[in-house]
Amino acid sequence: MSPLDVERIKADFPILNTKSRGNRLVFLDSAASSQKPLAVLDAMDHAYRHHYANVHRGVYEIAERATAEFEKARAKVAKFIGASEARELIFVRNATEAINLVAYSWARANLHAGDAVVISHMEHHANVVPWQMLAAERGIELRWIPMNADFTLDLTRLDILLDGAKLLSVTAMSNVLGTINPLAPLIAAARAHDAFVLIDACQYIPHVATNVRDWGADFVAFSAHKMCGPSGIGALWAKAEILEAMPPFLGGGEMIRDVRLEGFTTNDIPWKFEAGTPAIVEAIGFGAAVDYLDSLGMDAIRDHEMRLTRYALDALHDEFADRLTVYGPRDVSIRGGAISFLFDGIHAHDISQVLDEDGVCVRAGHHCAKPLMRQLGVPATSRASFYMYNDEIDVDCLVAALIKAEKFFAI
Amino acid sequence: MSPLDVERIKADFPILNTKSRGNRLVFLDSAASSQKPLAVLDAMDHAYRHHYANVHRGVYEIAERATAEFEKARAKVAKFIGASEARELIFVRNATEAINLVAYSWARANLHAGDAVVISHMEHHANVVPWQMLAAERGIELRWIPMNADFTLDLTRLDILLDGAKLLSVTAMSNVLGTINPLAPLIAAARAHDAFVLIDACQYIPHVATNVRDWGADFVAFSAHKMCGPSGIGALWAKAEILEAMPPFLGGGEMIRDVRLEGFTTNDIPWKFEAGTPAIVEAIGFGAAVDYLDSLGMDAIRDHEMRLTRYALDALHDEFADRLTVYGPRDVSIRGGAISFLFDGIHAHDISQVLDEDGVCVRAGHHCAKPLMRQLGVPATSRASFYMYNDEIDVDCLVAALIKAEKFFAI
Amino acid sequence: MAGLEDLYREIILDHYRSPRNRGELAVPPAHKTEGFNPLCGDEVAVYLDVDSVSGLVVDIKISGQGCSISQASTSMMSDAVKGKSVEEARLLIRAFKALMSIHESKLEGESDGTDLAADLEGVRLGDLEALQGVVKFPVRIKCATLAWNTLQQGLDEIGAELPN
Amino acid sequence: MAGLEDLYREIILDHYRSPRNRGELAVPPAHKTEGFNPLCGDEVAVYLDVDSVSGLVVDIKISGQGCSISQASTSMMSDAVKGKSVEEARLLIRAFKALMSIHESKLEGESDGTDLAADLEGVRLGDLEALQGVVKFPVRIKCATLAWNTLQQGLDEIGAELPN
Ligand SMILES: Cc1ncc(COP(=O)(O)O)c(C=O)c1O
Ligand SMILES: Cc1ncc(COP(=O)(O)O)c(C=O)c1O
Repeated sequence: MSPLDVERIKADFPILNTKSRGNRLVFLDSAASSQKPLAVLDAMDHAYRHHYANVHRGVYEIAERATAEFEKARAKVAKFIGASEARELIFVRNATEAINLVAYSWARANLHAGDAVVISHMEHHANVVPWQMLAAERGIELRWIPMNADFTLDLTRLDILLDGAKLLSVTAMSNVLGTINPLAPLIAAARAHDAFVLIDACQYIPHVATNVRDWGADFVAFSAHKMCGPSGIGALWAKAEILEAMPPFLGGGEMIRDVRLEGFTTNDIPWKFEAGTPAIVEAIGFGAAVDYLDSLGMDAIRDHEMRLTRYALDALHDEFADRLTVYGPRDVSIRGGAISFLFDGIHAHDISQVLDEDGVCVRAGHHCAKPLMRQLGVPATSRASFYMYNDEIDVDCLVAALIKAEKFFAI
Repeated sequence: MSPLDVERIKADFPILNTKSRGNRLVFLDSAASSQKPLAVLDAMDHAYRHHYANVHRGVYEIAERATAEFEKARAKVAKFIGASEARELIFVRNATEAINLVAYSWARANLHAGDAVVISHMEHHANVVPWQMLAAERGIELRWIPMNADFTLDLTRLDILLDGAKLLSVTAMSNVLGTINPLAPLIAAARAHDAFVLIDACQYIPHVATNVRDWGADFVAFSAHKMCGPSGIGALWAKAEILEAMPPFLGGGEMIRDVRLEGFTTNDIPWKFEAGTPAIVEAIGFGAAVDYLDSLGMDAIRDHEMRLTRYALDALHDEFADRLTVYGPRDVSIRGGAISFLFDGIHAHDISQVLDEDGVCVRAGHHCAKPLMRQLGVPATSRASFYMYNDEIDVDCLVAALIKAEKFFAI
Repeated sequence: MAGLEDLYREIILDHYRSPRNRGELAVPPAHKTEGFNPLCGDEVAVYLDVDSVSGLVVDIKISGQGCSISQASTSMMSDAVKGKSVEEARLLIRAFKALMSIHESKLEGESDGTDLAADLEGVRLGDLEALQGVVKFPVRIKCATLAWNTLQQGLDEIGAELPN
Repeated sequence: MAGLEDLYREIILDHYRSPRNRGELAVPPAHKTEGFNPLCGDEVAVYLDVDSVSGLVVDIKISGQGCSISQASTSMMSDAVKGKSVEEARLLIRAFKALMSIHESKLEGESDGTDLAADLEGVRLGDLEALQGVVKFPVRIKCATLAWNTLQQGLDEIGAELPN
């Protein structure tokens, strides 16, 4: 594993060579959505210019080509996450739709009043609201795994929480804290209680080599746009036999085998869950994105981000000491590169605004994790997050801009 | 209204200047999905290269820019269809999802066992299967408006069909027959029975100037990819007060106002129905597509397509007489540019295959309308369909290729 | 390009650092309304004591958390409406939204530019005008309007409760 | 680039124009299985008469509609399995799918190229090899395999019904 050549990588991303407010763009918001390398933009542009047509239904050359590229992209993404078969990978709009698909199709067919669903206090709204909707509709009990003071999950009462649970649905990596959750014991405990397992891998798969078969989960949700892919596409992975037993979700073209006045029969997986014209070119872009990630090597990416995160945590601490609180673990072996922080007495929104003056892009807000924010006792945090195209200089820019911001709001 | 300069238009579409199997690409499958002009490709590429970021949540410049462009696109598309407010336009993946959204949210909240939904024999599966799913789940009765021998809807028993109906859901233009349905009497009849109205405008909006307010429908569904826009995005339009009264569909980020452990409250429309990271760049491309259509003028497009369809119907009849059957009205004032046809004794699939040799792209199959195919008594048809970038030369190429195909399969 | 000084005028920072009318009122007789900015998590609670006879906002208190813009706007709003009639408060809301370039229910190209003038006619915004710089930072407009929308909702709710 | 002659060999057009074993069988004793190509609408019904003692496909009839490729493949399939044992029929199915480059459950890069040889070992496809040209037209592979998948399903269903 050779270390990343970040200078060369930066050159792969056109937007990183532009300016924002007159300064070099220092993009530190990849946890919200990553930037896209030229290889991805070119793959999509090329598809539109050379072989765009609706898929699956055309006999002519460009339709065949579009279909082949679309299905090749599915196989690539499936392989990237260690799936054993391409048909286990359903294309959806985003991780949110992936989780809703499970909630509408699998859960509504299998969960009944009194059953419990277990999630955690650090879930993104995408992994909260679908279950709250289900709970309200079906009388299902929603249970929450609490958090320790060190920003890890508190698993001491896990067995009690899982008692009577039909589903454990947790994030592999928190988008606020950066915390990587211990999937092995979580999944083992769920199995012991015969609960199914959904992993929200939206923050994990972009940054850490993943093998969903090794995890032993039943469902895995993620989005392309956080892993160098285009907007408008994501994926649900699930075991083939589970997908086959699930009722369809959206009805329409592509997902049927036959339609008569009296009713319809469903197509094979994965198409059974892909009603209507899919995000054709986005899938092709998604395929190009995992090619790009593979070309760098996920282990090298993870290694780079661990070092950069260590560097950033140290720099923040050295510069601001206790005036700045970091919400998340300090041990980079159990965390990703999303660093949430707050200055005493300065609102996250205002910090981001001042940073923007210097072209430094960080996110401010509740990061779609309001239950977690309430646990943390803050309305919002600022969050800087890294990807393979960030380096120490970016972190230095962040720190420099934070020094200015702190001055600006000094009382 | 000046007539279209098709030669200049063809130059706007990069793919139309490529070759297929060594021949000029003669693309006659726009009813499945249209090609994209440079203006749309450039708008998307530019967004990724200059102001890509997740929307709605960032304080920094490129996120503000992305959000502004995303919402501007919504306003453009809303204006293009004559909506009175941008917030009445929900971005979805495609028309299929738009119809499913209505079926899951509005219909499941408002329809009960014994209620009826009225559709027609010429619906696309997207406007059949969601209602079959609902019917099976809820004991709702699905009723079908039959078809006349001249490929128009038979409205003689409409009032009886609408008696006790809560929803009329029909296509504005058939993707198989080309038939434009008489929306005014259909909608008036539904109103008289207090039924809501959904219009599947997937084939209509790309080709005919549309004002959804004039229609007086409640819901209108369409897809960007059939109207020069990208794949991966479509829209549901509905009256604001209806959307506001509807329960949410997908749960997650963006669609909430607040989330607590005990439950969530929903955001304002349109965001209430847009859970998770939306198809950001696709929306921008969608906006660029309606700009492009506006620049040509929808009336000019319709006029051009009527003349071209007339020319094609005449040419097919002159050349093949009764050996070739056209499934659809002959009067171009009540039809669009999708022409379904069959040669006596030759399967549609085989025709398309032979046409492909000459770079002529037509679709073959059931066109996601199996109930209609059964009414027509055929397993499949070939379908040539036109858009603003097609001209008489394309039709001549079609006819020439059909002559070859007929010879090839001659017994 | 708009600079930070346009956004963070001194008077705004002053209201942020020393917010006016912070606190709570007993409910009832006062009325409490909560507002959320779904994007950033800011929350505000507006306590209104409206005299049903005189129609005056006799007292107003504010609690909640938010950025400098939302806190300053909330503080200024409370100063501006305290002691005013409900009718005057409504005019202020309309004028403030006009200042923020919010003309509801209009699709691009349909506005003829006269709305701002019309909405502002006869209304003195005073200090509030310091918030005009926010318009150049579209994402922050929601910060500035949160308190006002909550006030509007509160007045609506009180109005609905009143016998008429 | 593959030409039309690769796809439409003379023997294929011959089976298309004069399909073998068209018709129906009485059910029971025969077994009927329907297949659909969800993409193009082609339909096929396979009637199988399998002798439960000898395990031979004593009779087979075909009905349905489809393109030349699906019809020819169906006709050739019926000729190929008629009189064969169920076991031989299954080998044929496997060999035919291999001919169509279908190796199920393999992700790109995991196939080592030896599958085709292995699947074909000891199986004589005869006329069926004329369908090999279909591989170059990926969309048509489903046309060619429709009858075979339906046959497989039929044999599975019959197997499940048999006491063992
Ligand atoms: C009439 C009609 N309705 C619905 C659809 C479904 O559109 P989409 O596949 O984009 O969801 C189509 C397109 O195939 C159509 O032609
Ligand atoms: C942990 C986590 N889960 C789910 C999501 C939702 O992803 P999307 O908005 O792409 O659906 C996100 C991203 O915001 C996330 O960080």
